[in-house]
Amino acid sequence: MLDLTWLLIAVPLASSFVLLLAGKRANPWGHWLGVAASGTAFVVGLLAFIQMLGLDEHDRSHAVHLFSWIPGGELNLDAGLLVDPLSMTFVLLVTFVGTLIHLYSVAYMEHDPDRRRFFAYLNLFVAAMLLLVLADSYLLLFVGWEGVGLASYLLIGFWNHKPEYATAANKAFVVNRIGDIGLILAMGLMFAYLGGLDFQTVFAAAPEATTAQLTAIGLMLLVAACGKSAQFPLQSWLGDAMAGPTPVSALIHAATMVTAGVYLIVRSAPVFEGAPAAQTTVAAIGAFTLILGAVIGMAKDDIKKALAASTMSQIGYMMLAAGLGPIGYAFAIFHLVTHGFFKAGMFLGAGSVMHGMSDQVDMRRFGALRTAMVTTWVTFGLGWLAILGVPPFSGFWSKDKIIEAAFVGEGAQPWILGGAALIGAGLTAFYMSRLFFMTFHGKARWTDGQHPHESPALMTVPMIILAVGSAFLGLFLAMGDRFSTWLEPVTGHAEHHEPVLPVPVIMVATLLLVAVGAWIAWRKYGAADVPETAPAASLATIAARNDMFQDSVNRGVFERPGTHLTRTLVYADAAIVDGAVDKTAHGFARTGESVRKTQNGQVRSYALTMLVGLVIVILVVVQGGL
Amino acid sequence: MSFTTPEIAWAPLAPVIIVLGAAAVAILLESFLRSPETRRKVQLGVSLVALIAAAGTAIAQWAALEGAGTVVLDGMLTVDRQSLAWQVLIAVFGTLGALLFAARTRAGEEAFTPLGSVAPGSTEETLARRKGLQVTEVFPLALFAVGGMMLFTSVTDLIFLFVALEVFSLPLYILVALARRRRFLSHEGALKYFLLGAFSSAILLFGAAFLYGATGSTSYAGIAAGVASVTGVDALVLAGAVMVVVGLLFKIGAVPFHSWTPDAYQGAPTPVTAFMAAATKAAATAALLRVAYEAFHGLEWELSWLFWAVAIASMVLGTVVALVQTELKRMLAYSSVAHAGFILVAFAGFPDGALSALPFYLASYGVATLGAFAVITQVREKAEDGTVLGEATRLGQWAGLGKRSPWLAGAMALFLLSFAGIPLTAGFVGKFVAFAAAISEGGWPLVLIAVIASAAAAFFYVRLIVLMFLTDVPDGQEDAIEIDHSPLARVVVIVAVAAVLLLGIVPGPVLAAFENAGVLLLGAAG
Amino acid sequence: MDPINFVILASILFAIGSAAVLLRRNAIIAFMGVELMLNAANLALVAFSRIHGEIDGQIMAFFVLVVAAAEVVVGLAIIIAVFRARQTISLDEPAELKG
Amino acid sequence: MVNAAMFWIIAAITVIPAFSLLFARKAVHVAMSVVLVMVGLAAAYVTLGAPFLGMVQIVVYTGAVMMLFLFVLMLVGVDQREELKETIKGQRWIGLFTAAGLGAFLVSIVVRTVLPVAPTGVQGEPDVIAIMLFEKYVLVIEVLGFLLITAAVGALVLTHTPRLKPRRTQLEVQRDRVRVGADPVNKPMPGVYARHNALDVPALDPEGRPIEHSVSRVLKIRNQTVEGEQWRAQLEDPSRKEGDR
Repeated sequence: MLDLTWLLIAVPLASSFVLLLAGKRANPWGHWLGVAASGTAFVVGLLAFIQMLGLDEHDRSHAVHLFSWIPGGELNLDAGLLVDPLSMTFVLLVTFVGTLIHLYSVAYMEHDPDRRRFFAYLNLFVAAMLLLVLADSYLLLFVGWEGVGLASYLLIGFWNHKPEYATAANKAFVVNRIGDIGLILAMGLMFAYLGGLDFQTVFAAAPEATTAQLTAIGLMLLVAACGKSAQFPLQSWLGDAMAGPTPVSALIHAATMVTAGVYLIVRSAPVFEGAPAAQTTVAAIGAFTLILGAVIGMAKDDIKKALAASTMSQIGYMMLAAGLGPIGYAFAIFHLVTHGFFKAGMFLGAGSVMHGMSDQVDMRRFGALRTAMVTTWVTFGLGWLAILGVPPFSGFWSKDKIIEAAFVGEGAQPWILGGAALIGAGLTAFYMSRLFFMTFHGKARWTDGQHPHESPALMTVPMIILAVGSAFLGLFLAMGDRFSTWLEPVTGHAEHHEPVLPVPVIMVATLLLVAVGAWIAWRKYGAADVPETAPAASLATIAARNDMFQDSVNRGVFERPGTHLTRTLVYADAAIVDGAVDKTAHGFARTGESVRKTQNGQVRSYALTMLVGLVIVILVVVQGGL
Repeated sequence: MSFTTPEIAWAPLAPVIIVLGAAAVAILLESFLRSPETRRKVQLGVSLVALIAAAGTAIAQWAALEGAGTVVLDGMLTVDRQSLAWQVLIAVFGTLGALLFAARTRAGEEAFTPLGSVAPGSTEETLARRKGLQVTEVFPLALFAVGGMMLFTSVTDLIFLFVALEVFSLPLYILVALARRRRFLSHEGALKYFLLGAFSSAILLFGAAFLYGATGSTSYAGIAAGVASVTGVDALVLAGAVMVVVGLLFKIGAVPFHSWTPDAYQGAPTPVTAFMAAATKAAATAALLRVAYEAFHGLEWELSWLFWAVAIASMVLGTVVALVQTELKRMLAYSSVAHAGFILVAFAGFPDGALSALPFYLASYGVATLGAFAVITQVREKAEDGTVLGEATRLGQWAGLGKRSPWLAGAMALFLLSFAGIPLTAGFVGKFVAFAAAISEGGWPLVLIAVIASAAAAFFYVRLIVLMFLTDVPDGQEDAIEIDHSPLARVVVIVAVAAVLLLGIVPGPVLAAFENAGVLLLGAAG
Repeated sequence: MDPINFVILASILFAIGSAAVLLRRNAIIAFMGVELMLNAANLALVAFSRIHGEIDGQIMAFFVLVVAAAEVVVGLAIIIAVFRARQTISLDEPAELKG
Repeated sequence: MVNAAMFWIIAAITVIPAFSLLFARKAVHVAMSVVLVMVGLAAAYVTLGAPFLGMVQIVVYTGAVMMLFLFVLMLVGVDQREELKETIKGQRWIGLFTAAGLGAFLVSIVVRTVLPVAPTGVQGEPDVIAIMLFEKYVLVIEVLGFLLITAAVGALVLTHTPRLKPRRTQLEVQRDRVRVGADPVNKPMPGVYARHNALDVPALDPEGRPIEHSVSRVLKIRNQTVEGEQWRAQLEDPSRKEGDR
């Protein structure tokens, strides 16, 4: 079966083509073909996984040769797949969660006339994502990398009847391109310094390369990872990408594609081993983004955007772990898997809420949905407990390990990284609880004519399955260090290090912060009334609403500074990062316009341009050459 | 003084002879065949047969070639794998071009004016149209251009270089002036192209004169030897070399010698634009490769300035100006300027790899270009009374094309992705091998800029894709666009799509073939 | 006198010819400028031919002559076509293709 | 080595007329000046040991190419005067400066060059040229043939207009004329049968009535019918006899 792993890619790809080519004829059965393709991939992946389990630990890395791709010359590159525990983990995650989301989409997209096309794109995405994780060379990985970008682009813009959706799709593509430049440059550097692009050559040559070379490669890989995984400073597209249908957000922007950056970093471990500076940068970026994402999450009223910010923050945890070196790799991937389950589950829950609330996304218009949508409430609640890191749910097992690992090291680093991870846990508890309480608890703030109802079984079943995963997967995988042992052939054996604080202290501190965060959220959003419009930013307005806030201590200590910090950071995110993208584009356009004027239509001016050019080059070359 | 009959190795010249001979025969046919319709069919047949035969002969020679290749007539011309590779490419572009030349709209209109000599909008023009006249001379003219380009890729003598340059340029000047619609623009494009073309070829010639003066030879080998040995003429050699290179850069369309590109591309009938965008760039690149590697190898260090500066300027300017274009043909023209920059990146440091990378790059660029312009011929404006007008080349008119014709829009999107260098398209592999060649000789900063420029370029390619697929047809414009159906143009689109995908997914065989082309040229030239 | 002086003369004529292309709006005069540039190249070729004592330069000049004649035919044909359409041979008028 | 006096004469008759390309107003003047330049160049070729090329230069350039230029100039209207005032901002000065800079730089390059001059020059007699052309350069010659075909075809395509309407015979012309009711024969000339043959005196038909359209309209429009006034009056008033005057 391991030799048949190419089927994993081929089946969804073929199905995607069939759906695209068949046109309207495929409308009655197209979506089932999509589900079947994804399901087949899962079965193939599962069989291969079982076969792999039967192998000795050191034989679990299996190369599949496909064809000779770019032959001859210095760059002799074959297209091939690498099946090892790391890629197998991804295969199972992508195909399993993917299949559930396919299933969910059958119902969610039921009334869309273009449902068939949607499934074609979903299949295309699955194929590209599997290519990304199975590739045995950076170049082939890049093909998958661009493929998932393209598919996500098509899916974000799927509902193209609103211009801003197309803009969002465009922005996602462009920001991703910046990340792509990083990957291309990293490949160029590898080719120049390490003499190849396939993992085998690169990893074999990495120990011989100088630190500076490896640092350069590592930083370029980090740029790529930041673009794909929405890490600072390339995070801005993720929020906009929520314009796409919700299953897309669940699959691409929570469980799979956005974690490709983490995969890239972990996969490139041998490169980062030789480049401590790059590694520290990865951890720092992760730590910063996890706080930034959490803060943005506190300010969003759009349920999907709040979840997107949370994704950003959680991936920050993974990046932080990936930047810690061998002690963190396994936890990064572990958290990636559990996060894949609970975040996808929550996104599907959000979709279910929107389904029941006529596509309303403003949380200030929700409230008290727990009675109307019991299944959604329960499944979402399990996801919420998981992301909070409440034992014994999944998130506890993975996140707690990352926080512990962040406290390992010397000097100031463990305090900064560990502190960030710790504070992040508290913030996460606050904004996720805020989201949860605003949506399901408190008073109903529905707009007129809303009749919330539970979603059909086709939607709730995937949610239930994911919720079960959110609840127990972590425990199952953490028992006896199953997951770390499984990944050991790839990530290497991590020596045990003692954190700078005792482990129980960290654990208790984490849980305490989580409890405080959740409690504040309950006070403000669960027990108290939530205003139906967002409070305005100006101090005067807040003062005018003074009587609305009963707890003046709460306001003075937490609310006001919190609000301001939040607003400042969110504003900075919007103004600086988005602004930078927009301004760059604007600057390009302006330059273009002014250069364009030189093409004035006058042939004599053209001749003058040529002659001036000639005189300059002739002067420079002749005088410089002598 | 006595005359000795020169010994000419005719056999290696067979592809060129076939094309040029067919062109001459085709001119004769013009006077024997009376009916325009018959003429058109026969001319198309002759062109296709000749071009395919030429490509076939070149491939056969490739297979049969032993050793490095043949030097014809005392170094005037070298037929080796490098030149055969380019000849095949150009013959293929010519074949696809000829198909486009013959393509007609549903209403039976060609892309060319019925009569080149009458004033636009005059009664004579109407009469000529009514009589069903056709300028069937476009086929032999295109054959002449193809023949000239094939020579251009193989000549190893400055005299012959200049002559071949004119042989392929003159037909193009004429073809540009023959558009059926927007004839004022067509004339304008032709006039500008001609004047600037003549200007640049004069510069090339003056450079050739300097090189001859400095080294006493016009053959590349002689110049290379002269550069290495003769002293006291450094300035003369450098000035001559720069002027020759500038003349060729003009044809490639590199900044600041690019200004004809947008105007000629826009003004020309779209089939001509397609043909010349693909083939001229290939031929000029081939000639530049040969001149640079065979004649100016000793000047590599001095000329590197020129290549670096021009490459950067082309990439930046082409990209930046393409961003603000609203006319499709102009946008593609500026994108071709940027591509000229990418081509020149491979010249950084004169790496051996460029000899095999550039044929592949131009192959990928050429098929995508031909395909893209073929798609443009299929999207037409429609008047309110339902008559189909000229091509719809304003960007806004392409909004929602994905709904009108998903296939055509999909093909266009593929070509654009290939231009942008997205994986699994030919353009990606092309860029990859070209940049890899540059890196191997330390052209690092240049590749860095190239990568950033190509990422920025994705902006405007993607903008068109967004427009086609993610934007709705503007209200009230539902009937303003007609998707034409010309079987010949569709064939070109399909071939181009297949080529872009094949070269993108399994480039192996073609890359391996061009690998041979690179190694053997150096063997021949030393 | 050293024949290289003729090359100097050629350079001057070349510059004058190029200036004519830049400055003259009359298409025919601009075109004559190009012709002058070609002829300047010819003069340089012949002078170098004399310097090297080889005939190749003359042959090249001969070819240039033929090429220039052909180019003139095509160029004037285009100019006439433009004139028929616009009733002017000013180079400034056809300037709709721009930007 | 060449005669210095010869060089200076040639320099004068090439460079000075060449400046007309930049400054002369009338295109014909430019063309004639360029003819002079070409003749000067021919002289230079002869001086440099290329007599055949010199002759060809005169025949081809002054005799054919420049005449073609003149011909086209005549065709497009020889009196098309060009306003020398520059319309593109900066074009004139930047252009002149650049061209001058290019010239100066090229000259400086040539001056810097040290080239040994062959003691004996070549003599480009026709037979030498011919053998060279058809031995070493025979391929170029053959390719040039295609260039000439292209040029001819190009000129035809762009300028030749075939007969678009069927050619009409005299008989058809005549029939059409009768059909539209025009005069089957020539119109009478003014003054026919009249007493006076001034241009503004209408002809008389057989009945003695004036045929007004025999007088050119132009004369009436220009009010130039004064001279025949009295004859007209007489025609209009048949009572007045000739003898009355």
